[in-house]
Amino acid sequence: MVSTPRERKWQMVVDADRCTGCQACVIACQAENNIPINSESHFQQKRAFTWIRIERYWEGEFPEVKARFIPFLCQHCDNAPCEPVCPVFATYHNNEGLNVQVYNRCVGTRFCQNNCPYHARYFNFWEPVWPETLRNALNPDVTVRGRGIMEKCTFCVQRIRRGEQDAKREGRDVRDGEFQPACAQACPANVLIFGDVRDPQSRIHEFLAKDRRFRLREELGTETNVIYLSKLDLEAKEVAGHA
Amino acid sequence: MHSNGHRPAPAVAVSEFTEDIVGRQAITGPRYRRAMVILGGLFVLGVIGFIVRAVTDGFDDRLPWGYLAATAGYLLTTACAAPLAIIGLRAIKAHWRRPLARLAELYSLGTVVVLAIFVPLMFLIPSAVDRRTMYFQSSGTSGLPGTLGRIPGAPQAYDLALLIALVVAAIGLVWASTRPDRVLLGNRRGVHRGRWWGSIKQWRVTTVGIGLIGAIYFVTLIGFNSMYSLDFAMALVPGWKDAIFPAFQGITALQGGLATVIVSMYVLRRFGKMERYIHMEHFWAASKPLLAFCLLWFYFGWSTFIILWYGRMPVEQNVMQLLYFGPYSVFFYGAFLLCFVAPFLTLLWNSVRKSCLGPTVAATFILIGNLSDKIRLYAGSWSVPNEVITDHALEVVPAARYPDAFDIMMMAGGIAGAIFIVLWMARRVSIISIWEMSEGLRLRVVRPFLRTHVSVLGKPE
Amino acid sequence: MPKALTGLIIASIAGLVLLGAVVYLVGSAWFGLPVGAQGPDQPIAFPHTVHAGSVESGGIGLDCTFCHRNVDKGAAATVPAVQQCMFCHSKVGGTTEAAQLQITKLRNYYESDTAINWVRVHRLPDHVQFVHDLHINYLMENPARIVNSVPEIGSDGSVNAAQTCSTCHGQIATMTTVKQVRALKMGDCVDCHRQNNAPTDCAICHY
Amino acid sequence: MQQRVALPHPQINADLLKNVLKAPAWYWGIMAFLGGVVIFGSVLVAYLLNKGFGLSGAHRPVMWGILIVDFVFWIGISHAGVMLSAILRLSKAEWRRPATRAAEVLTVFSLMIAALHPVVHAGRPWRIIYWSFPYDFSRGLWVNIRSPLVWDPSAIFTYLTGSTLFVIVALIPDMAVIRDRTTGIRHNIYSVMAMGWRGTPRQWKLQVVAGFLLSALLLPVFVSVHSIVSWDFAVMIGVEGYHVTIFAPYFVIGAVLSGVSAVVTMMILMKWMFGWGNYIRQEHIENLAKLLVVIGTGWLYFFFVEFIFALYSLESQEIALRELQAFTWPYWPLALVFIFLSYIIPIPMWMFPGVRRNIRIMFWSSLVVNVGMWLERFLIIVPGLARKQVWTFDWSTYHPSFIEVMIVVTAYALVFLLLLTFAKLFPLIPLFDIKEGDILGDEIVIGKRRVPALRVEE
Repeated sequence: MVSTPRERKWQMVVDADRCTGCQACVIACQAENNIPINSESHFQQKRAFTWIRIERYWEGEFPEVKARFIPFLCQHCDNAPCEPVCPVFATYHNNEGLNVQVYNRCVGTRFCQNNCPYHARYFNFWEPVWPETLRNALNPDVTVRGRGIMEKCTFCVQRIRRGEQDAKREGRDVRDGEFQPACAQACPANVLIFGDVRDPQSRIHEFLAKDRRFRLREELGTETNVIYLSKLDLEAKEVAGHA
Repeated sequence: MHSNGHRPAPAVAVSEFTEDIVGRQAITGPRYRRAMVILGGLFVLGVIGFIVRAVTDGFDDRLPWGYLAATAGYLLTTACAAPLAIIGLRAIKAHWRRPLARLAELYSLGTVVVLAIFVPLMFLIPSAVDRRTMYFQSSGTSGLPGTLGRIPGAPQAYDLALLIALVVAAIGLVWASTRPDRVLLGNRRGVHRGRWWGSIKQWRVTTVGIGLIGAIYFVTLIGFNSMYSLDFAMALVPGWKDAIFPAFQGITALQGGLATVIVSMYVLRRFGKMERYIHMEHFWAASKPLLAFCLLWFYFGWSTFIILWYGRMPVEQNVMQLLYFGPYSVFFYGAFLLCFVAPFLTLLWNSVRKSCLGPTVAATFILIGNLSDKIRLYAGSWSVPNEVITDHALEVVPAARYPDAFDIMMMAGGIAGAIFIVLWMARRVSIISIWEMSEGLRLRVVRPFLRTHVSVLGKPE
Repeated sequence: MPKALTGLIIASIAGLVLLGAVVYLVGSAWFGLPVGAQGPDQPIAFPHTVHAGSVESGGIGLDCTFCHRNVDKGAAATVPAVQQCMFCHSKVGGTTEAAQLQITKLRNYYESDTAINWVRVHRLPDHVQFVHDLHINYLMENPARIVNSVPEIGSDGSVNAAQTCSTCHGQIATMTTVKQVRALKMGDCVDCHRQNNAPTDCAICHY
Repeated sequence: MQQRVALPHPQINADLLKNVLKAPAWYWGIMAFLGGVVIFGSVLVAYLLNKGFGLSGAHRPVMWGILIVDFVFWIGISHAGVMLSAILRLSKAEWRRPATRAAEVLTVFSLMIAALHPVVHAGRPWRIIYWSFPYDFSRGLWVNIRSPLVWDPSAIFTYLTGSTLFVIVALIPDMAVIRDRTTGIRHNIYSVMAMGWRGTPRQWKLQVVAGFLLSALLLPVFVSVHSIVSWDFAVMIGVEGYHVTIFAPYFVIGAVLSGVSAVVTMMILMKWMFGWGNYIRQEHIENLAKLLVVIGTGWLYFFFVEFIFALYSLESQEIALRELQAFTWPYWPLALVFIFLSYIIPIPMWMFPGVRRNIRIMFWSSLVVNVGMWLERFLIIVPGLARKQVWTFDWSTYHPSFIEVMIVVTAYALVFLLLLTFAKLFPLIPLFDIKEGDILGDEIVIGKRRVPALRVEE
């Protein structure tokens, strides 16, 4: 019999205080996850894909104004509004705390995107195309999504799976820090910390214990698995005014 | 058509009917006296209960007064709403309304009792500043532009104004629709009053006037129910954002009003000896819309429930705890059972609908269920402490407060007061509308058709 | 009435025929195998019977893992490179004329330094992630789950990787042309996962 | 008041079957035109399916465009049939007779067309079979019954089945009339459809009972359909202004308003096109107008409550959304047009008997109600999605693309085409109902006046 793996619950801490807005995470995510190339026309059509995006907002009134950055990705809500509305179970919650999007089941009603309070989901309006030279640069571990379906941040589930498989081959448990999503790996400022909160030894606990922690739109009761740490900046009132 | 060849009820002559009713009007039976004494006694008890409550608890805290607020809500959706049924039926010119019209209209005077209850309640709800309200009276925390300003006196003053308009409309309605009968009865007693002698023009003015005042009463009552449900229930519970609630109160008004008519109709037939004019057909006809209103009660309630439940937002979950499954769950289950399940399951059967007792039993269920519903909503929302009502969400669900003896006295007194007024008025004017019945009797003839006889109803206009 | 009845009967028969056609089409699409009864023609007619078939049946009894080297080490089974074929076929030239012809083709590939464009027989859709080695490891630990093992599992109960392949791929060693024997549709995978108490979370295979 | 003319039954047959037995030339002209539009629209749909939904105007965050608006609109129109036929049949309103068939047929066709919209609107329509007809046997994965989009097809198909039965039951006696007046293959087809109708008392009784039962059963279904459509929106917590408890009854009464208005428009068109002045009389239009005044005012109450009660909580989000809907370009002109066309202009107008009895004015005023109600759906759906919310950082308005507009136009053409096709095959006014009305009509004398009267069962 297969030994049931230890229950895991993946969470990510986003330390907004450290973010410089360099966009390395965005590029890493694009490369890792076979995200179609966002041409200028995609942006103009407002149909660009950015599973993780850096949002800039202003704080304060001119001239005392400050530019702020905050990385934004699927919040992997435990109580996700997108999940119950999908008619075909294309999106659901699995027991690792991941909000999973099953591409092959999706029919493209876009109900989930409408009901996402964070607008973290993206719809393939067009068939994705890559230049001939980039064909072999696609990640074989990640499905290339066709047109007509939703997609979103997966917490790089392919890396999680690969880590689990490696652990299984070696007959051990997954080690903390063994793998991390592409964005977290690419981040030069260590803004993004990823880990398993069921593992009492994992590094993420150190950040989760901080009193700067907050969740986006907590009043909706979505129980997100992405936890933000607010700005340390003494002048800052809160991490983000409602932009 | 009648396949069994049974003949429709023979036509009653107009003069015969008039003599019968006028004759009854002259006598005051012992049963009537006994009823008046009991109702009057209950009303006095209610007043005593009110005084005791006021002396012991005062008007500082809202909690002890929840059941009085529920009583007002109950009267608004039963007694005061009874005329709605007749106003609607009159608008669609349904013939079967005729024997019930007066009875239902007299109930509109129940608004006087509501007014009496409303005045003390007015001082118990918080003043408009810094609370959630429709009157744009915020202190700027809401981000509302200051130009909208602060409207003085809201909401109490507006609610009171609307209620007074409602009372005026009720008196106007009763006055206009009893006028031909008052003249007739006066003539019989030899008292000639007023300048109404029944010319074609006067009749037209009277009927159009009744229709118009009726429409005003309808709109005002629904409007006041909406306002009352907002200002005296919804606005008191932080996080309770439920746009359908005023309309739900409106639906319970239609349902409770019709149920009041049906129960009163049964009492009138059984104890008022009106078997000749109130038949099974009337119960049968009234039971169909009653069944529809039961379904609508469920539909409106469900529309609220599914949205609050589906959203899974903590704010709404606490409100649901308060209103549905928390401390007042007994009253919710009671209302659900008696406003929907029981009457629906009984009225579903044609044999039940096609009887005098069946619809009456269902209507009784509804009248009890409605009270339970109002207790859930009003006592529930009045148990939220004053300090939290400006909060964004209801953090702590308050414990239930069950009625004590004085609450029960006040509730019984209020209800008895409304019935007392109707019975008292019934002696002043006839309890059956003489002119409306005569009109109906004139418009109906029995004629042979094929191999049987059918009744033929005139449809003027 | 009879006229109307005739019309009704004709209409019902036509309807039934139409319904039958639809049921047949949908049914065959649903229950049929994705490939035909015969496997596809390959650029080189590679006989698994000769290479993997047992010695008694006239083969040389190679283990599956002899050529598909990665199958118990990683996700993909991998088709051997031409060079690997040449380990033997630089010397072995074939006994029959037909075999010699095929081996000549192979040598041509080697000499012209081109890869053989094998036609893939077992293809899972792009959105399915399948890992060979973990499945093989599981079957080696649980020999009772192996189906139709060739070569048969010895009496000592020890199993090597090659003995597990037949569970999904059938008895390749007896096939001259390889064909797919198991539907390998999602229902097939899910059934097996359920029977073996393996996770059935969508995100195990789909991501 | 136009007096009813008692017509001999052969003339009723001849009048009402005119188009069925021999259609005039203009009929084929209109059919050809509508057919052309539908073919053009179908080509566009095929193109859309081929190229992908990128051809629409939808984008982040407005993911649902005018196809969904039109879906809600047609579902709304489809409420006319049961509202009129069932309620008026149950309440035995005499003036329902010429209106019922047209209303029921309008229900069936608009429902069919409505159901197509979300399919075209989905990203992968060919996969939708998963959703409305789950067939998953081996994977153990079924549709998500928590999703309102699963409730939708079940409600719509129940309603479609029920209302189709409703039409068929009412058609049977008329089929027999056509059967007896046609020859050859048409005779055979109508014979089958008449199901052996001979007009025996038992058959009549069964037909009436079936009509009543279907009316009573369809009423809850009819309420559920639009409620569920409204829950497609109201269950969302991610969109300000959608998560409103009143949506279900508000949508239903709005649907009834637009549906009954559409029936008025359609009846007047029928009267003009087929010359049915003897059947569709002033009194019918007038009664419908009175009904519309009540429905419209009820709708206004719900509209008011929905709009105002969103504000009462004094949350800046809600207030900003209302401001966007009512006062911000490009929505404010639409909002203004909407409230004027759907209530302020027509409803007070209809309170005057002179207007109610003027067929021409009634035609145009009932038409504008539906223009207004279409905009109402637009104003509910699009601004809610377009509005910027906290922490989403994207907002944008929405412009429908040419293809979307054309698909909406095609939907209208398709409904008309289906209605006209129906008018060629079956009478749009029920023959038997008109005759029944004639038989039940009577007169009584009160004093010096003769009053029209009705024989009733009592």
